[in-house]
Amino acid sequence: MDSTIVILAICDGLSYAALVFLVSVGLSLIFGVLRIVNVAHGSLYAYGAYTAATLSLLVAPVSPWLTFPALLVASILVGTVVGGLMERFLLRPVYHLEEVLQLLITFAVFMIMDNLQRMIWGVQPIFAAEPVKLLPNISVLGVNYTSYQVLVLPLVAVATLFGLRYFLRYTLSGAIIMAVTEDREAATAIGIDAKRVFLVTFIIGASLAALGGALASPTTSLVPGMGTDMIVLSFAVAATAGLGQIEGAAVTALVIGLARAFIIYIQPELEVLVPYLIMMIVLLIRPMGLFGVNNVRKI
Amino acid sequence: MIQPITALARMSAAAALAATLLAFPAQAQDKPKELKIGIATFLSGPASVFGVPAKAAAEMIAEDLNKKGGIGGVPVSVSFIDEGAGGEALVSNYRRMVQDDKVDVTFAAISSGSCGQLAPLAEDLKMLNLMWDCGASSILEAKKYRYNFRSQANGTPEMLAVLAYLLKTKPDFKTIAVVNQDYAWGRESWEIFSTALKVMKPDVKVVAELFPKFGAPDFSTEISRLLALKPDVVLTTSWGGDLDTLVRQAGQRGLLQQSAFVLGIGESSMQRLGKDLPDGLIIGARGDHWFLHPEMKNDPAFKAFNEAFKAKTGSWPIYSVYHMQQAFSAYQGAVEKAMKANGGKWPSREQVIDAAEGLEFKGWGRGVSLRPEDHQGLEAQIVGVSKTAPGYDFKVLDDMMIFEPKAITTPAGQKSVDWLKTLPPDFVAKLNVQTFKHGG
Amino acid sequence: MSARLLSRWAIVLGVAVAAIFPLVLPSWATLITLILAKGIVVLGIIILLQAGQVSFGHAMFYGVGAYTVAFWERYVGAADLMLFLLLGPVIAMLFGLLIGLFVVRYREIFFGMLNLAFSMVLWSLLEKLYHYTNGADGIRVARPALAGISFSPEAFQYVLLYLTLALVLVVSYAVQRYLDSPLGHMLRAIKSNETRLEYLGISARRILLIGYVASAFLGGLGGVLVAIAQQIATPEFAYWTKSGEFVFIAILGGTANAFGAFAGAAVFETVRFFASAQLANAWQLILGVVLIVIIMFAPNGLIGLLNRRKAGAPS
Amino acid sequence: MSRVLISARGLKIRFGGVIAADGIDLDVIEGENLAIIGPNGAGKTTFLNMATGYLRPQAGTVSYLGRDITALPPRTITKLGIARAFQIPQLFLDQTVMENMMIAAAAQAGSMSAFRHLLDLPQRKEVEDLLDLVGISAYANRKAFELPEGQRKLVDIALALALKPTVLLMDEPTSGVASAEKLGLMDILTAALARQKVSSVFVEHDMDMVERYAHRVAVWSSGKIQVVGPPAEILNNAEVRERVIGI
Repeated sequence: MDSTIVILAICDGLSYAALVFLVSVGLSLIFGVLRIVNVAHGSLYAYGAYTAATLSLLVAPVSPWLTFPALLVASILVGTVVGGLMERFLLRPVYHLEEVLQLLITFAVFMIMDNLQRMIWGVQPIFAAEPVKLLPNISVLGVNYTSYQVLVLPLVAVATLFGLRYFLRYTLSGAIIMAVTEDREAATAIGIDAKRVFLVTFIIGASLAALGGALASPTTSLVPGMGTDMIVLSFAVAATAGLGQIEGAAVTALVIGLARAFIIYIQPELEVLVPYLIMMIVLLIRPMGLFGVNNVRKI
Repeated sequence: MIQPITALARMSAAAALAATLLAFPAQAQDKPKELKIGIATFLSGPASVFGVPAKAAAEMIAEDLNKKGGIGGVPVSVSFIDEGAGGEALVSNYRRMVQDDKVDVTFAAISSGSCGQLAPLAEDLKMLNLMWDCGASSILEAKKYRYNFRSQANGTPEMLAVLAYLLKTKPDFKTIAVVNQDYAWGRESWEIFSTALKVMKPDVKVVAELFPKFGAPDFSTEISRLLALKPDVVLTTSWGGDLDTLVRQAGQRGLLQQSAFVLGIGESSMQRLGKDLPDGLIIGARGDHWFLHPEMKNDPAFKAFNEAFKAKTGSWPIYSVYHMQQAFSAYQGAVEKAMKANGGKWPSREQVIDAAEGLEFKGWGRGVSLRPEDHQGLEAQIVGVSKTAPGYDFKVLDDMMIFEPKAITTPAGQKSVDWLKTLPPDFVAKLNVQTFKHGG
Repeated sequence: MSARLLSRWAIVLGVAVAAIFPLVLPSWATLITLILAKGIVVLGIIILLQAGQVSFGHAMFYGVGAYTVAFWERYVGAADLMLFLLLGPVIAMLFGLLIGLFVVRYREIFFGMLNLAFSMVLWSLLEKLYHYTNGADGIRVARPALAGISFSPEAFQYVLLYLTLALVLVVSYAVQRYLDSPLGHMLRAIKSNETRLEYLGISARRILLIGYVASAFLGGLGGVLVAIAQQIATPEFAYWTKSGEFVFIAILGGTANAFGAFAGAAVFETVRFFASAQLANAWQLILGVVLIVIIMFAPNGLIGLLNRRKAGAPS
Repeated sequence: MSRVLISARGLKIRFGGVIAADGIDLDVIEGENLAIIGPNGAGKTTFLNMATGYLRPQAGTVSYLGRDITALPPRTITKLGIARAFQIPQLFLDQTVMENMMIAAAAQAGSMSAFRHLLDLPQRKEVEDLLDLVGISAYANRKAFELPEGQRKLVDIALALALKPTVLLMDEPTSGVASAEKLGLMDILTAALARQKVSSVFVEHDMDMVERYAHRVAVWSSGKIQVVGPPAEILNNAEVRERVIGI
């Protein structure tokens, strides 16, 4: 395998990893606090994408540059409205029930959202590529890349990573979220309002999923079922990283992104398998995931 | 288990009643009050880009047909089942359609997967079925059916026409790469294309065979690889969102400019891609139809049909719409032919089938015929290149060639791939076709 | 007690309806076969739920069962239905054993995730290895003979229905016995207190493995039946949404005992069947809402509802 | 001549900064009831965890009848004859008391059937007797989570007894039991132990209990066994009184 391929694969892997990271870190964050695996996370990704596209097409005539803020607005909108409503009215009532049932609720939401999506945006592919077109192409070893993919996406991902780190380490609400993540009982014992933390966290997580979708929207056709595969992929990343692990998600997303890119160059047939194989190997060796922590039950 | 089952019992008791009330046995002689047409099409999932327009077309055509007095004086009614609901629901619904709703004919289906699943079932249920859109030639080559017909061409002539066009217009390419969806059509179409290519141009080197996952959202890695490999020609028989994404991402990164692209069935994406589709790409129409068909475009009925469809759905018809029309024409043709044969009396299903064998009917192109030996449809193929045209905010077909079905369709009783291997190297040179300019 | 009695009547009635009903409406023979076959798979989910473990990849065994038939017919040749009914579950069981040895070391979400991963690997392979599996379109399954006799299509759908019905009765009985047995109770003990289980000298992993293999067996059996009823096996059989459906059905019916599986399957399939027939583009929506309503207002599922209303506390 | 059953040598374990055990040497002798007393968080429970394989000591060994069991998991150690009752009762909450007990009995008898009904196993009679003995037969068919704390405690101990152990390790058997019932409970318990010839170790805070029921007392504080001896002697040891009992 010559050096060209290596460099190209890295470029491709980066942009892919960036999207995967955004989605899976949201999933991971939510799990860390609510102890719920949100099956509807992929749908939030899809809604983020569709909403972003809709907004972009709306504002593009005014000024194409407005499409960039549109992406951001879309993700926050989806995260807050859809995510907020979902947590408040569908998850909050079932926190006292078994985990299985909570999981199933999100599965039901997935089915509903998937269906509504078809009703709202129809089945014809939607495409809003303004942001990509605005930025110039970059040539790497004579191969063209859109700077949107090799620069914007990775930068946003890195920014998000550090933003989250800062938020969780150095702000009060962040500290509270961390506290709940690390020890729910203790945190609630010292009088933290779990309800509020849950809501906020879920909205953040949902917004991240939506952001992933929004950022993907300029590069891809939006079609029914686009969220369905994303959810499983982000599961794999989150689990491999260790649920609730922010940095872990970043590293894992990178590993999976690069591995996938290389495989497409070397043995394209295996592409789809990569994330799951990596996940299984990691969990075989580290049951709690790369960065997960294992704590013994007190008796 | 009590509640659901009793509930279920109630529902279906009702259903049973309804069935008996509604059932008009389409036995010989006695003329039914209406002809029920059950249609399997994609109402959900990616392939609904074909299914939904086709559904609209079916409703439109049925309405229009009834205005004209229906088929053999009998009005038609259409009902639909969703191919997107998954294999199980599809089969169950098909059974319901046939056994409870007692439809007189079924049009099934779009995906070769569904056809492969429903054709044997139709045979079991002795139900006349027109495979109205699915392209896999193998279905009718592997097994001899009585109740199943294909009212349009299949993958072999479609690919062969595209290849012929490529060889006629860009004869001297050395390398080719393929990017197809990873499912039957993507694989089969490439098998047909590459087999024929090997025969006619053995020196061409295949530099990459990429089969990204069906519905893949992102092809940037595949594109990088092609940009690095610099093949002379890139073939893709993808469709729907996959094709849109591929073309746009390739366009954004200059791949469309670097290599000559062949979009095997790209006609269905042209209106969506708009200006993102550059000029000069080779595009197949999956048959002898195109809303600006060079021989038909001045036919008032044809124009009216297209206008009406545009008014109803907001876009011009794509091939699945014309295939739906062909299914209706085929059925109408068969019934009326059978009636004639039956001395004007209403024909039985078996008589309709006998009539269908060897039937010649007209869709919105040159005539189509149903080959008696294997029930394959014989239909011409239009291939052209994309071109900017005044009055349209998307690219249209130019330099169109219409390939007659005879030469490019696998003879009855042969398997496509074996037949392709027997083609002479000068096959394409021997094909003489007319070329039509857009608007010319 | 009367809850038990009630369930008895429920079974009798259910069996009666399943047996007689299709004679009225032939097209229902296959649908009811599907309901029963899926119920068998869901039994497997219910077994795992006893231990508090939810597998989001259980469809893989369903897929293994289906493809056992498909591959056998494709590479070995036609065979008797009896052989398939034996072969499918056994091979699924072997898969279950292999994968089980790995996944029973994990609990809750990790258990679910790993099962998911394994099923996705199987699914990807079925999709990708086109030349062996025919990819996404799947492999057609021919109608097999039963005990050497080959039937007409019409006759066969009834043969399959009654055969399935018989199998349902057998496996339901076996599963109920299993759940009441020491092994079954130890399985439930994993859910409530694994530590104590270990301090009784019992290996929770082994107990769970037994349950896992049993559920794999049931998954395989269901897969064989559905593949034959549908006359096709596709990668969809192993896709994660399918696993979701099975868990869905389990919760819908109620996990308290074996009958919930079939109650759930009946409701699920009927709703989907009618929904996709009447309002083709809203059936997921409807099912989703049904699920939410059930979870919020009847967390014990339909069976639980039944017992609660008619006989107080669920057994 | 009574044997040494469990023998711990040089057990060391620390959690972060806290040194729970810093070279523990302790023997459990056949036929005795050994009480372990000491301030809260001194590491008494940690000792039970290490002795039953729930925790691995960072140094030192635990042996049972001369066999090194330091590295063995709880279930293996349990099978060898060391049963354990917990400070917080560890029950199968959504199963009935009878089912809880029958599971233990089945485990003890190694009857791992998948077809026989749990409640029809031959061990049923013994279990009923055991429930009588501990005085909770009345609760036999109640789900464990329905029981008051005190009764759960009894079930927890009964579960351990159903295993017919050689040694029973108990973590504050009377905590959570109403003080009026404590004596009753301990009488029943010690009687049962005596009848079944079960030696026992119990961690205890209530010095009356220790005085009444222990044959030997080990004082555990700051990670070490300060002193071991007969209750009378230990409980009157001034240092112990002031450092452990706090008088």
